[in-house]
Formats: sequence, C-alpha cells, structure tokens
Amino acid sequence: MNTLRRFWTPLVLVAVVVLMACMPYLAVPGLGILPDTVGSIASMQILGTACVIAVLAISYDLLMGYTGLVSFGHGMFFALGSYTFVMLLAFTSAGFGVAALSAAGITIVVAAVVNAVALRASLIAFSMVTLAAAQLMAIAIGQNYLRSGGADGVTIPYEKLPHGLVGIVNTKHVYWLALGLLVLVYTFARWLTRTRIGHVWRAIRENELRAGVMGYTTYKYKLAVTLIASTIAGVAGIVYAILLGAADPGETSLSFSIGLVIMLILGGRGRVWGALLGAVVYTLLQQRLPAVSSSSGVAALPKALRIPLAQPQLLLGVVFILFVLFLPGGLAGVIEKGTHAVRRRGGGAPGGGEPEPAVAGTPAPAESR
Amino acid sequence: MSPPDTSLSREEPDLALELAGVHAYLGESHILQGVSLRVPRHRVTVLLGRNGVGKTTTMRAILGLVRRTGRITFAGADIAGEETHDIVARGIGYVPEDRDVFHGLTVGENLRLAVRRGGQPRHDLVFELFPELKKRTKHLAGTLSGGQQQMLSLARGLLNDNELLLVDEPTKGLAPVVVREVVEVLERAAGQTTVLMVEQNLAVARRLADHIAVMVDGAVVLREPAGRLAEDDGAVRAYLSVGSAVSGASS
Amino acid sequence: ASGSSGGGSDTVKVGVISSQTGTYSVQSADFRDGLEAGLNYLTKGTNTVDGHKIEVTYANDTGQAPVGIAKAKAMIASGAKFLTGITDSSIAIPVAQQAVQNNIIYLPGGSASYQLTGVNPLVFGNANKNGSQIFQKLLGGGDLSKKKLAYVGQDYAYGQDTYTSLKVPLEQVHVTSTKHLLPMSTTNFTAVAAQIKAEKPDYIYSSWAGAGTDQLFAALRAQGVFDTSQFIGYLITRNTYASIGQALGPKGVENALFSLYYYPGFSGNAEEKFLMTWAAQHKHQVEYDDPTGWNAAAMIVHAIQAGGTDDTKKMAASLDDYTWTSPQGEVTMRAADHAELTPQFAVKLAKGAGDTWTPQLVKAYTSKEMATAVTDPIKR
Amino acid sequence: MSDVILLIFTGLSVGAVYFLLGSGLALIFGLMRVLTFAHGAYLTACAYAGWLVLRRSSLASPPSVASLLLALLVGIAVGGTLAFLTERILLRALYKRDHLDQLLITAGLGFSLVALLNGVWGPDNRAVPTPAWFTRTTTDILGAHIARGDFVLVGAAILLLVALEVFLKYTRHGLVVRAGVENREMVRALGIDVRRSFTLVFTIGGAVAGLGGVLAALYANAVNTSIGDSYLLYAFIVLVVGGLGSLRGAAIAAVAVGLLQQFANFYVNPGLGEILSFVLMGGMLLLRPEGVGGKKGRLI
Amino acid sequence: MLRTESAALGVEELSLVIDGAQILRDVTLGVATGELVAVIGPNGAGKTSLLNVVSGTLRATSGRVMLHEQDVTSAGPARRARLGLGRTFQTSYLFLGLTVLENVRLARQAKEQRFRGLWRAPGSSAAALGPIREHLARVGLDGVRHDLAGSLSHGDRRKLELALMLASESTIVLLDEPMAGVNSEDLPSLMELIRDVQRDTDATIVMVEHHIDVVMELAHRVAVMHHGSLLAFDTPANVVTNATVRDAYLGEPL
Ligand SMILES: Nc1ncnc2c1ncn2[C@@H]1O[C@H](COP(=O)(O)OP(=O)(O)OP(=O)(O)O)[C@@H](O)[C@H]1O
Ligand SMILES: Nc1ncnc2c1ncn2[C@@H]1O[C@H](COP(=O)(O)OP(=O)(O)OP(=O)(O)O)[C@@H](O)[C@H]1O
Ligand SMILES: [Mg+2]
Ligand SMILES: [Mg+2]
Repeated sequence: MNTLRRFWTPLVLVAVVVLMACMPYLAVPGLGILPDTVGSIASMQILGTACVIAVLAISYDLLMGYTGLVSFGHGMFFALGSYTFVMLLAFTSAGFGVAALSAAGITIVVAAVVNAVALRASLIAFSMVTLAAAQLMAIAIGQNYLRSGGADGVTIPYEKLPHGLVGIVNTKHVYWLALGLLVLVYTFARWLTRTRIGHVWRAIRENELRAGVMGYTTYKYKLAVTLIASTIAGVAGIVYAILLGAADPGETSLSFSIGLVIMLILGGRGRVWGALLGAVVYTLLQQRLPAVSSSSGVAALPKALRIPLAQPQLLLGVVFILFVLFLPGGLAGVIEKGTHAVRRRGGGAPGGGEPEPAVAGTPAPAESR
Repeated sequence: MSPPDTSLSREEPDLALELAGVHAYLGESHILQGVSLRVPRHRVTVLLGRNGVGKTTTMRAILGLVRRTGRITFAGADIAGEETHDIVARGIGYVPEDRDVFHGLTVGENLRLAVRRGGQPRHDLVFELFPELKKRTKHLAGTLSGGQQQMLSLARGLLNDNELLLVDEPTKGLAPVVVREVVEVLERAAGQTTVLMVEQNLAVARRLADHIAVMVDGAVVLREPAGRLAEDDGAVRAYLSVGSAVSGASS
Repeated sequence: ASGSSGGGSDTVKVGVISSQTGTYSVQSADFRDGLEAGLNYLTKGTNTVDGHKIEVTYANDTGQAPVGIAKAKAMIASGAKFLTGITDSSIAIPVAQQAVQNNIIYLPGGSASYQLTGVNPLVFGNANKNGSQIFQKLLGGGDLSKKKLAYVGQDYAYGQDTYTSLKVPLEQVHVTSTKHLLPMSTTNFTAVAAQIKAEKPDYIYSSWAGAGTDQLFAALRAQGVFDTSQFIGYLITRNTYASIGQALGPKGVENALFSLYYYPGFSGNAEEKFLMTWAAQHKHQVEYDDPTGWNAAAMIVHAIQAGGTDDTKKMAASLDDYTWTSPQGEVTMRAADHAELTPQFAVKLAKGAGDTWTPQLVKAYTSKEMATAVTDPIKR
Repeated sequence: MSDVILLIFTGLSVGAVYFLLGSGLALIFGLMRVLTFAHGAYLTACAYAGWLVLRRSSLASPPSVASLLLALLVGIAVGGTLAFLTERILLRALYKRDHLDQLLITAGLGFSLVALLNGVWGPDNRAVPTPAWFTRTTTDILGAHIARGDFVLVGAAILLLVALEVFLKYTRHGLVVRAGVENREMVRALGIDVRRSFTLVFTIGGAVAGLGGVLAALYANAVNTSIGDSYLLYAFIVLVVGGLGSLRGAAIAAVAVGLLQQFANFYVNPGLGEILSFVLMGGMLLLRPEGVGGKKGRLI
Repeated sequence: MLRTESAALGVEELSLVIDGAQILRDVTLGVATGELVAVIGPNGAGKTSLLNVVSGTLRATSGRVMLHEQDVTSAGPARRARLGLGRTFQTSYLFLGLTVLENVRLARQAKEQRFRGLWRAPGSSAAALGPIREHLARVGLDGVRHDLAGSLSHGDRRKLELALMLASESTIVLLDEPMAGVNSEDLPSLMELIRDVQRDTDATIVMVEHHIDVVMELAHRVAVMHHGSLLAFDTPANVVTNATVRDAYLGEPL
C-alpha cells in the first residue's frame, strides 16, 4: 500500500507537470471552463494567472495552514513585488533582471521589518496588525505616493521586457514562466513542510506555548515562515506584473487578501495541493463567471432571474455558500475522505511511513467539544 | 461485545437510570460497544475502569453529548432521543472530568449560568463547602488554580438539587483535606439524589460506593454491591487489570 | 468566447471591454447603445464597410484588472483590430498598452482620459480632458484678477490631474485658485467646508465623484458656502442629478453651473434623431455616454474606409484630424495629442415634478471653442 | 477656537457613526466570535431599505420625522430578518466546524447581497431625502456651525450603547453566548439551550446593523452599494482598539478614532487621520492586545 | 544562599504579584542534582505558579531563578528548556492536532536545533523512531502512536505528558500532578517509571502531587507551600507529622 503511494504520487505529479507544459499545443476545446481551445492564447493567459495565484496561495498556506498565522495582509507582499518591479522599470534605468532582483530584495527587507514587529503580537492579534500594515500600504499607493499611480496602477514600459515576453503571441512563454515558478514553489513547499522546521510550524499552530516550553524559540520559527512566505509572494507578484503588463492597485485591497483565505478554505488548508486547487478554482471562477453572466442563456431569462444572474459576483457568492454547505473541509477534505476509505481497506495506518499532516481545519476533538 | 449481566436485575430496587445496549461513536471510532448499566435511585454507583475504556464517554452518552444508539431511561422516560439541554433540565448535575469551567467568565458568572430555571440555587451550601469561591466571585475563572477550578466545577454540579449527579473524577487535583469534605458532601447528597461517579481514588470509591460497575473496552463487564470492594478488592483488581496497558518497570 | 474563427479579411473584429457590472455599468450600457446606433447609422444598417463586415464582441471585465486584461488578450488573439469600451482606469491603461504592443487600435471612450491622451498613435483619447476649459468661459468675461476659486477633489491621480488641467486656463485669466484634496474614504466634510468658507472664494469647483459627493455638498451647504460662492462642477449620469440637486439645496442650485458633455436635443441633427429613435426602439434612455459610443463607431467606420483593414498604423493615421458629426454636434480627433474635441454645454439644474431633475442649457460651446492647448503631444 | 469646537463635534459624530455601524459587529464578531464578512452587506441592504421608505414617503416634500422613524424601523426589521435567516440557515451547522468556514459562507452571502443590489439599483449614488434640519441646518456653538444631524447621531449612539449594555447585563443571553463561544457543549450540559441565545444575539446584531445602515444613509445623504464596506473598516478598528466584546471599550475607541481623524486631517494634512487610525490599531494590539475594555486571563 | 548555589535548581527570594494578588512570597528553595522533591500544599497555595516561574511561562516580580548555577531569571521558556529544564502540565497541554508519535518526536528533537538539522526530514526510519516508541511503550501508549493526541482519553493524555518528559531527556524535570486522573491500577508502574528516570539519568525532579502516598513513596524531601510561601521543607516523615501541614492540608485520613 505504502510502496504504491511512494511510487504513484511522484509519477502522477510528473505526468501532470508534463501535461501542463504541453498545454499551449493542445487544440482540444476548453468546454467553457477555458475560453476557446485549451491551447488558445486566451486560455494561456488565464492558466498563467491561475499558476501565479496558486503560488501565492501556497505561500499563504505555509503561514495559515501550517503555522496557524492568519494574516490579513499577505497580499501586501505580492503587491510590493509587483509595484517595486514595475516602478523600477518605469521610473529608473534599471533593466529587467536588476528590477526583478531588487524587487525581490526590497520585498524581503520590508517583510522582515513588518513581520518582526507584527509577530510580537499574539496569534490572533497578528492578523489585525498585518491588516493594518497592508492598509497603510494601500493608502500610500491609493494616494499616488512615489508615483505609484493611485487607482490607475503603473504599467510596464514593455520595451524593457525581454522580447520573448512581449506581445500576445508570446503569452505561452509567460505561461511557462508562471508554470515553472509554480512547479518550483510546489516542490519546495512539499519538501519544506516535511522537514523538521515544518513540523515545528505545525506544533506552533497546535499549541505555541507548549512548543516554547519544549525549547523551541517560536518567534524565530514564525519569523522564518513569514519571511519565506513573503518572499515567495513577492516573486509571484513580479510574474503577475508581467502577466498583466502592469501593477494593479486591486492587489493592495483587503478583499484581495481575503480572497487568499477563501482560496485556502475552498481547497482545504494545511495541504500544499489543497492551496493549489483552491487557487485554481478561485481564479477560474473569477475569470469565467462573467462569461456565464453575460451569456445569451442568461439574457433570455425573465427579468426576475436575469438581473441577479447577470451579476458574476452573485454567482461567485452562491458558489461559496454551496461549497461550505456541501463540501466541508474543502476539495482536499473530500478527496482525502475518498482516498482514506481506500487506504483503510488497503490495511491500517501507514506503518513507518509519514502520516499526512492533519488538516489544520479539522479541530482537535478536545476543542470541538 | 460483553453481555449485560441480567443475573442481578431481578432483585433490583427501583432504578433512577438505565442504559441498555448503548453504542457510542467518536469520529470514526466505535467507543461504547453495548453498554448496559442500571443505576438504583438514591444510591452511589461508582464506575471503575482503566484509562480509555469509555467511562467518560458513557457519561457523555447519557447526556447526549456524543452520537449514540441504544436505550437510555431516566426517571421512567426514554431520553435517548432528546437534546442535551432538555435531558439536563430533567434534573441532572454534571461535573465533567476536565473541569470545563468557563475561563473567560468570572466565578460568579460561572455559577449564575449553572442556576437552573425554576429551582432555587443552594449558594449557601457551595460557599460553605468552598469558601475560596466566595472570595473570588469577581475574578475570572481562568485565573483560578487547578484545584479551585475543580471546586467551581463541583459547585456548578451541586448548585441545584438534582435527581441525578454525574460526577467524573470529582476529587482529582483536590488537596486531601478538601477531598474529605467533598466526600462528605456527596455522602449527604446521596440521601436525596442518585449519584453515578467515575473515581480513580479507590479510597474514595470504597468510602462512597453502594454499587460498583467495572468497564473494559467500552462495555460494563461487572456490576455488584460495593461490599466486596470493601472486603477484598482483589476480585475487582482482577477485572481492572484486564489487558493491563502499562508495561513500565514490570516489563 | 466568440470569433475563434480568427477573422478573415472580410470581417473586421471590434472588441468592447467594459464594466457591464460594477461602477461603470450604467455608462457601459450607454456606450453600447451609442456604438450600435452609430454603426447601424453609418453603415446604413448593413454593418459592413467597403465589403468588410464589422463583428463586435462584448466582454465584462467586472472592474477587475486581471479579468479585463485577459479579455483584451483573448480579443486581440481572436484577431480584433479595434478595442474600445468604458472601464476603470486600472484596466484601460494596461489594455491600451496591450493594444500598442500588439499593434491594434484602442478607443478608450471615457476611460482614463488624462492618462491615455497623447500616449501613442494607436490610442485615441477622449473629450473630457478639455472639459475644464469650459470653466474659463463659464466665469464670464471682464476683469477676473480679483476672483478666487476653491477646488475640492479626491486625493489620487484623477483628482490631482483635474486640478492641474484646471489651473492652466484659470491662470490665463488671472483667477487665483486653492486646492483641497481629500482621501477618497473621507466621510465627514464639515471641517474642509469650514476651511473653504473661511477662504471666501467666489467660485467653488468640485471634481468629487462617487461615494461622498452628497455629503460634501451637504457640508458645504450647511456651512453656508453656497450663499457666498458659486458652485461649478459637471454632470455625468442622469441617476445622479437628483442627488446633486437635492444636496446643493435651493440656493446652491440657483447659482450653480455645470458642464455637460452632451445636451440631448441641442444639435438636433440627423445623427441625433437617429440615435433617439434607435434608443426608443431598444427601450434605452439616451445618456451622457451614448455619444461616446457613437464617436467610437464613427472612428471605426472611417478608419476602415480610409485605411483599409490590414495596416492598423495606416488606419490610425487616417483618424488624425478627422472631423465628423455626432449626436453632440461636430467632433474632431486632434492629430497632435489624440484629444477628442467635442462640444461642451454649460447648464443649470432645474427641479421638475417629483424628484426628477433636468439640465437647463445656459450656453453651448463648439468643439473649436473648447480646444485646449496641447499639453502632452504624441511622440512619433 | 470655533475650529476646535467644530472639530470636536464632527469628531464626535464620526465616532458615533463608527459606533453605530460597529456595535452590530461587536455583538456578532466581538461577542459571538463569528468571522462575518456579510456585515457590510447587511448595512448596505438596510441603507437601501431606509432609502426606499424615505423616497416613497417624500416624493413631494422632504420627509417628516414620522417617516424618518418608519425608515429606521424598517431598517431594523430588515437587518434583523436577514441576520435571523443567516444564523438559522447558514451558520447554525457551522459552529462545530472550523471557524474559517463561517468566513467563507458569510463572504459568499455578502458578495451575493451587494451584487443583487447592484443589479437592481446600479452603482450610482441615490439621493436620500432628509429633512432639512438633519444635515443642512446648523446650530451655532461658540461661532462653530454644527449640523443638527450630528446631535441626532451622537444621541442615537448613546441610546444604543445603553440599550445593549442593559440587554447584556440583565439577561443571561450575553453570558450564555460568551460561555458558548468557549465551550458550547458545557453550556448545553448545564441545561441551557445555547442555540436560542446564539440566534437571538445574532439577530439583534443584524437589527443594530439595520439601524446603523439607515442612519449612515441619512448621514451620507445618499446610498450606494459600497456604503456598508466604506465605513466598516473603521468600525472594525474601533472594535479592536476597544477590545473585542467590550461595547464600552468600543464606544471610547470610536470617540478617540473620530477625534483623531478630524484633528489630524484638519491641522496636519488630509488623509493623515486615516493613516493614524491604523497605526493606533497596530500599536494597541502590540502594547495592550486585550484592548481598552478587555480583561487579561491566565495562560496555564 | 550557599544551598541554592550548589543546587541543580534554585530559587531565591522569589515573589510573584499579579494585579495586586501576592501569589508567591519570598520563596527560597534549592534542589540538589538527582534529588526528587515533592511540592504539596492546599489548592491555590502557589505550587503551579512556582513551576510557571521556574519554567519561565511567568516572570517573577522579584527574586532569582537558577538552573545549573546559571541565572535564568530573565530568560524565556525556550532558553531554559535548552538548559535542560522540562516540565509537564497540571491539565494536559499537548499538540492535540498531531499524532501521539509526532508529539513525542517534537519533544525529543527540541534540544537538537542546529540550523542545518532543521532542514532534514524528522526521520521516520525505524532507527529514528526506536527510542521514541521505547518511551511510548513505557507509558503504554505505543499502540495508539498514530492516533491524534486529541483523541486520547484523559488519563492517557497524562501518560503522554510523561512520555514527552521522558523524550525531552531533561536534566531538571518539573511534574505538575503527574498522577491526577491516572487509574489506580497504573499508579505503581508510573511511580516506578518516575523513580527509574530519576535513578538512571540522575535527573533532578520537582513534583507537585496531591496523592500523598505517591509523595511518601517517591520524594526525598517535601516542600510544603501555603498562601504563596514555603511553609516547610523537610523529609516526608517529618512533614506529615507537622501539625500545621496536618490541619491545613492533609486532614483526617478517609
Ligand atoms: N475524539 C475522539 N476520537 C476518537 N477516539 C476518541 C475520541 N475521544 C476519545 N476517544 C477514545 O475513546 C475511548 C474512551 O475515552 P474516555 O474518555 O471515555 O475514557 P475514560 O474511561 O474516561 O478514560 P480516563 O479514565 O482516562 O478518563 C478512549 O480510548 C479514547 O482514545
Ligand atoms: N493570572 C492570575 N491572576 C490572578 N490570580 C492568579 C493568577 N494565576 C494564579 N493566580 C492565583 O494564585 C494562586 C496560586 O495558584 P496556583 O495555580 O499556583 O495554585 P496551586 O498551588 O497550583 O493550586 P492547585 O493545587 O489547585 O493546582 C491561586 O489562588 C490562583 O487563583
Ligand atoms: Mg474519563
Ligand atoms: Mg496547580
């Protein structure tokens, strides 16, 4: 049973990656999930976005799912990556590489400062402190501080981008860039959560004080995870900027950060692949529901139905509600249940093998009482 | 699963509480596997058993705090299908094993919550028993010491005059002198109310028990008058050490 | 998900990216009506120009940049030669850039007018930019050197740009001005109203839009600013007339002056008549942005006629200094900076029955009178 | 001098609004610890409800005090009903589950509600007919012109504070909810129907949001679909600074934030007030996490 | 203060005041290496608070805390733990969402936190798990090592607390009512366990316990606390005969 899992999981993963990499050449129809054909430029753009957002979600899962640090400002570092990258390109003589590297660097520095302070607060207070920090940045950008463009955002002077990334014909290159980042971050996160530091993070999530009394300087471990997550977020922000050709003020909004929480719940947190699933689903909903709303089908409906259904946000909301009501534990939860049943028939708990980390969501019986 | 011992049931006095073939589940595990137990009115029945056999779960099953099947009769009515708060409102006092005082509420508020609608709370009694609580009414229960929390938990159970007291390890964490007082109170209480308790302190059990019931692996395997426990608890020990878990030095 | 056919030379694809839902939903609807009316009129119902069929597809960007940009790329990929539509500036600007990168034409309508005027030969700005020009006129002739104007706006790019573009014409006539930029989230204007009152300005100009507008006006009114200063602003969608009128109050409305981009019924030309009947057929009420859509249609048709359908640079060039008649009156696309020069109308608000408010024409200005100096010309 | 007076009053009225909008959240989030993201939607929906009433009742002349009260009542009713249904249909099954499920489901509700309003009435500002005396006429205090509405808002806030305090002090529901948040099962094991109290308090929270929504509409002279969220963030700050679950703390914090914003914006530069409010929240959490009105517990 | 300086664990003039309430009053006490000291006293006497101050989860208002001759008064819990201090909690205080095995492993690996080690897998090889399962076996929990700690019964959680203490291989161990809720049957063997640990590793043990017979059985010396101050510190025999202790704490035997 275990050996089976040992071999299959990586095999399946590799297969998926290869498939994803070949996407641009797949001429199969998108079946409404994707516009036009799967390989179409339109789909590439959407899938690319999904990949970047998935990277962001995974980084957030390290914080929230594994360490129990619910930040309401994680989008801040994503935005920081985008904005510093784009603004360096737009307002300085910095080239692509320099801009990207220094953007990442700046993100790390800011992350270090912000988190070093925010982590002084208790686990719950942490989320509000991060929210405050993120809002301050949102205000600064909203008021066009350092020509950050306010509600307009800042666009990349595309002459400064490598030719391979300019023009829609090259959308697939941007997609590969995003996919590459995703594969990298995914494997990194999988590995990280299996190391001892990963286990200490989960210990902190379960009972921080106890971990402290055991001899773990929890502050350092928390700082480590926030730094790692923020850096990943910053890098993701850079790729996102390339995808959009601009830094989008939407990234600084509270709702963007809340969106991250939503993705994790949709996918199931405390699972790297849960975060990934959640992000992909969320992005597809965000991108494709408008098409549903403005479809001829809806237009044909009587007024009473048409008016609400013409609002993509309403559909989105309803989907969320149905998710919670009918898919407790998110997609991961459902899938787990399935495989769990199979595994039990396959015979008992995985012997010496690593038991999968418990989904952070499922509350330990003691507190569920 | 083990058969409910019908042998004694004939000369049984009137019962306050009866469990018949009760099964309970927690998560995916099947915890209680057909518990049958008779609790005679106005007597003290002590539930003995190793850690993890299902003593607490039995109590929680009676209160409907866990998913359970089977028949549970209390004061003549089948309560198996009822909501916890309705069951309790029938006149049950519960002292949970891990205290479960509300840390964020003051001692006074904790007691105020325990006051049953309609009944008159016996504050005098509990304050006489635990004067410390009177001093601390305005403090958050969370700031109490372990034993003080145990006292508060007991106080909540004793506040109303109940038909039935479910007390789970009432003397845990109490200083010997306090243990003694608690024992006396329970003794007095047993006059008008039925007591079902879990107790690890054999001295206390011996002192209070009219009947003992021994649980093994989610079922009651022995139930008899406490007499024998007083004389030689060898027999009981025999049952208790079934599937002895701790190897420790003995290994 | 249309136009997967790639679009042969016989069809010209036009992609409309606008916020069908969200902040700009009303304007988007108007724009669409105007665009369709215009195309229908200019192609005599055939919807073909010189044998080229015009195929218009609409996309809802829901006001979110990632969505809008994805739609734009999809449309470009499906062979669109034109992108247009009214949307949020955070979408219009990157979309404009996509258009330029991929060498197609973008007609942003009312979107991001300041930022998108004069950026590129392929991007054709919008009229609002010269809106401020009208105020120099509105202030009337005579010696204005003693006059003072107080400006209130939202403290971000739009509010800041509006002020700068306002200052130029004002300085020409020696009107001194002070600016009060407040965060968009401001919910209490009493203090700033008191400040303005203390300045005793002769005119007060507001570019405040959206949430807070009514509160701002109410505060100014409560502090008695309108008793001493004349309010100057502009009108956008009809829904908001009532709230503005009510908030200004009797005294405020009485001497308030507004600029209006389209005054229904003024030109009375064939185009307008057609638009009116068309709108009536489609149960649509002609609005501020119907002409914006019409103008887009006019430019699309002309570009095809004069520039064909293959070389977008040529098509774009054909629009330089192109002048056409729209329901507003005569409109010119200025070559220097691609500012769309349109007529402007100075109006007052008047209360009708119930809480219906209607603009009353004070004076109309032709697009020539409205031509501002070229501030940021296109670098070619 | 008159500036200072003016700022004090506007500060107070801003604080009042924050409290009026925040107190519903104080019950639902502060007390019941339900991670709700539907509150802004409640406020907005109720603001529209109030607007409809006022518009209908005042087509010709500005609304009378009677129709004002009617609007408030309708708002309260709508808010209460919305909340009641939310709790019964969506949340009840979730208390046993992980808290973040509440966040997702309420966010879903919030999105849908606002989108619906958008679909029906569009995004534009809709004028709320208010009696002239409410916002447009002023009382002079030491040379400062104070809008009469400010007094109404402050009065309403104080009334609400008292009413809620009384409810929590003289009924057991507040207690039951606080205990239920800690350990639902134990409350039931004390013979208390914890569900009833939760539904009740949640409903009241919604009703309070209704009141706040309508008053906010009057205060803003207009409704639009973002009215709820536009104030909510600051209402939230007020809760945190005041100490979750402590209404009195929230009230104090509301006044503090209101005054801070007004003075900073006026004397230093506009926008600073907003920034400072966030700084205040951050600082508070780092220095005194339990907030103004909170109590410290014992770790182990 | 000679006594405390030579001691493995020493507290000097320790006082703790929490909003007005004097919880510890000038407690001075030294425990020699390898000694097993029991702390008894009425409920609310300050026993747990004393352990909290020693383990660093509470900061003393005044006084000093010494571990192995080092002043750790201002050090945090983690630092003290790395100096060899381990403790259990009065009401079980575990990682409920993690498995029994993971709980113990965390305790075991706490002392080896070199940066490079952190990036390795925690090790699920038989070799790595061997000692851990050994500890679990000694408290009789090896059979449930893959269950979530949160799914353990109360008494079993107490045993897991002991297992964590074993795994941490601390040189100074603070036990807060280790026997509370342990069924009478397992008492003897757990007592054995504690004695073995103490003997084999020469660990210094401070044990708060209300089970007076356990105290008599195990303790070398008994410290009696009352109203936050140290009432007596003496051999078990002398302590139980002490009159004050009798009526303040022990009372009549049942
Ligand atoms: N949430 C849960 N999921 C799965 N199993 C559980 C859960 N909670 C308890 N159990 C199991 O149920 C069994 C009975 O637990 P219970 O608390 O009733 O034992 P007990 O007899 O009270 O033990 P103790 O004397 O230690 O209190 C134990 O084996 C425990 O592991
Ligand atoms: N944070 C706090 N705030 C207020 N009082 C406190 C706090 N912590 C402890 N106390 C008080 O200090 C006294 C000692 O508490 P402690 O837990 O040390 O008692 P203990 O000796 O362990 O009692 P027990 O044997 O019941 O565990 C108690 O009266 C307790 O109420
Ligand atoms: Mg138990
Ligand atoms: Mg203690």
